[in-house]
Amino acid sequence: MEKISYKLDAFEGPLDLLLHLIEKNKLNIYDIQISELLEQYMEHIELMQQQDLDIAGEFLAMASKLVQIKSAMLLPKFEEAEEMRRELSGQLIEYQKCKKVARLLSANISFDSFCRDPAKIKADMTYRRSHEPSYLTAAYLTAAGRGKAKLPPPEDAFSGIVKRRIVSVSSRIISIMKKLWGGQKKKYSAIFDDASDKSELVATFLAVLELIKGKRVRIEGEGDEQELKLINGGGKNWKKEK
Amino acid sequence: MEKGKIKAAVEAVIFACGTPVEAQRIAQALDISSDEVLKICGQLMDEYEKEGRGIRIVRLNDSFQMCTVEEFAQPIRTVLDLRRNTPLSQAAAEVLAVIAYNQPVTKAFVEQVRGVDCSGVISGLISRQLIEEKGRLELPGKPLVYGTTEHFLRCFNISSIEELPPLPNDEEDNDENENSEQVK
Amino acid sequence: MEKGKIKAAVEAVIFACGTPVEAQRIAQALDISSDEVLKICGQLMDEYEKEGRGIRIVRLNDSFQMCTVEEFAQPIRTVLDLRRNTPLSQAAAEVLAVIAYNQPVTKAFVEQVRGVDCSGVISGLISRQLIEEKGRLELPGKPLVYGTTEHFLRCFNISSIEELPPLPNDEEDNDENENSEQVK
Repeated sequence: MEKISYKLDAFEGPLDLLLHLIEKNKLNIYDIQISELLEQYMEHIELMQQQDLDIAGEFLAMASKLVQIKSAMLLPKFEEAEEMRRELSGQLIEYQKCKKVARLLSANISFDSFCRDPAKIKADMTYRRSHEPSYLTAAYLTAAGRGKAKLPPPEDAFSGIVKRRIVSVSSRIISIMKKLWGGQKKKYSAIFDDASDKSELVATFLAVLELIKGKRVRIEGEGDEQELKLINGGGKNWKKEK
Repeated sequence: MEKGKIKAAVEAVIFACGTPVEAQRIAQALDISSDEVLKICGQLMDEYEKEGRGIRIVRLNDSFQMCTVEEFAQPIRTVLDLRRNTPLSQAAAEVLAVIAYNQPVTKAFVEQVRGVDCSGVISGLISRQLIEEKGRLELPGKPLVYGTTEHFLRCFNISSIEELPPLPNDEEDNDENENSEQVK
Repeated sequence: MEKGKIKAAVEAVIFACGTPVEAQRIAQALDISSDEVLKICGQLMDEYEKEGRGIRIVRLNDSFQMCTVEEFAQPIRTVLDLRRNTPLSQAAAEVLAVIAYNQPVTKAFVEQVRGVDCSGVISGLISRQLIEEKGRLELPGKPLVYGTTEHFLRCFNISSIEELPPLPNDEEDNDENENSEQVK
C-alpha cells in the first residue's frame, strides 16, 4: 500500500478528503471516475479506522453516497446516476472554490489594528423606548421555535442521503437464492417483481450479475422467455470449473 | 525603528490604551528610554494643540492619556444619546424575551434555547439597563445568572414580571407546527 | 461653529465613540449635512495618512471608526499585555468565506457547502465579532441568518462588502489545479 505522507485527521470533512484524492490521483473534477474515487476513499476510511480516529458521520454518509452512485451507474439507463455524479462534481467544485476563497481571506485578514472603548463620559445608555409586553412573547416564540426545530433535524438535512433508500446487494443475493432454491427455474423478469423502488431494482440487478460472475446461476432463453436457473444446485462450484 | 515611526508608535500605544499609561511602560515596549518617551509625548501634545485638533494628550504624573477637547463635549453626548435610542435588534429582543420568561437564567441557558453565542448581546442589554446580574448558581464554575431590571418593567409598561402575557402552551405549539408544514 | 472647529468636532466624536459611528449621526449632532461629514472625514483620513500618524480613521459602510495602524501592533500588545491573536483556523476561514460572499446565509447553507457540521465554528466567529446574526428567515423553524460585521470589514481593510476581492473564476481554477499537480 502506498505510504501515507499526510496527517490523517487533517481533513475538514468528506468533501475535503475527496478533493485531496482527486488532486492526488489527477482525476478530472468535471468528470469523476466514481469507482476509482470510491476505492481510494474507502481505503482512507479504513486507515482512519486503523488509527482509531473518530470518524464523523459525514464521512460514512459520503461513503454510502459514493457506493450508491457506483451501483446506479451499472444500470443500462443511468440518468439518475449521471445526475448524482454531476451533483457531487458540482458540490466539489463549489467547495474547492470555498477553500480557495478561505485562503484568500486568511492571507488578507489582519488582527493588528486596535480601537478603543467608547469614552466614559457617563454615557447613559439606558433604553428609552417602550414596547407592548406581547413584543416579548413574539420574540420568545421565534427564539424557542428554533430550539424545537433542532430536535428532529430538518428533512432537507438528509437530502440525497436518506431519501434514497440504500439496498444492499448481498440482501438481494440471498433473496434470489431463496427463490431459486430446490432447483426451480424462475422467469428473469419475475426476479424484479418484488422490487419496490429504483434502489432495489439496482441492487437486484447487481445481485444477478454477482451470481452469474460467481457461476452460481445461469440465464437461459431469449427475450421475455429468459429464465434464471441455479448451476449445480446453487453450490459454490467456480473453483472446479477453473 | 526610525524616529518618525517612534512618534507614531507612541501615539498608537497611548490611543489603544484608553486609560492613562506610564511613560516607562511605553519605553519598555518600544525599547527606548523613558526620557525619550517624555520628550516625544511633549512634542505630540504641542502638535495636537497647535493644530487645533478635537483630541488631545494629557499628562497625569508620569502617565499619558488621550481624550477629547472639552469644547466638544456636547456633540459627543448627543451622538452617544442618539445611539442609545436605537431599537432593539432581533437578537437582543430574543435574548431579552428568553431571560424575561425564565429568569433567573444563565447565559448557557439562553444560548441553548437560541443555539448561538449570546455574549455580546447580553452585555449590550446590561448597558441598556434592561437586564442585570442576579447572583451566581451553586454549580461548578459558579455561573452568573441574569434577570430583568425595574427599568425593564417601565419600558414594557408592566408593574411586575407576572404581568407578562402567558406563553402559548404546547398544544398550540403543535398546531402551529402543523400549519407551518402545510405551508410547505 | 466655524469651519476649523467642525473638523475638530468630527474628530472628537469619532474618537469618543470608539465603535463605528454613522455619518448621519455625526451630522445630526453637529447640525450639518451627511455629505459634509463624509467630506470632512475624507479630509481627516487623508491628513492622518499623509502625516504618518500612529492612528487612522477607517470607513466601514457608512460609519467611521478610529483605530491604530497595523504596523504598531507589537508594542501595543506588549503594553496591553495581549497574547498574539490566533490566526483563523482553516475551518473558520472556510465558514467566513462562505458567509462573506453569500450573506445573509443560514448555517444549513454553510454546512451544505462544506459537507460538515459548523455550529462550533460559527459560535467562534461570533465571539470573535467577525460575523453576527442578521435576523431570521420566514421559513419553518425560522432559521437564523448570518452576515459579516463592521469589525470584519476593518480586519479586512475594506469599507464595504462590495470591496471583497472577486471570486476566482473557473479558468483560474484549472490553472491552479495544474499547478498543484505539478507540485506533487
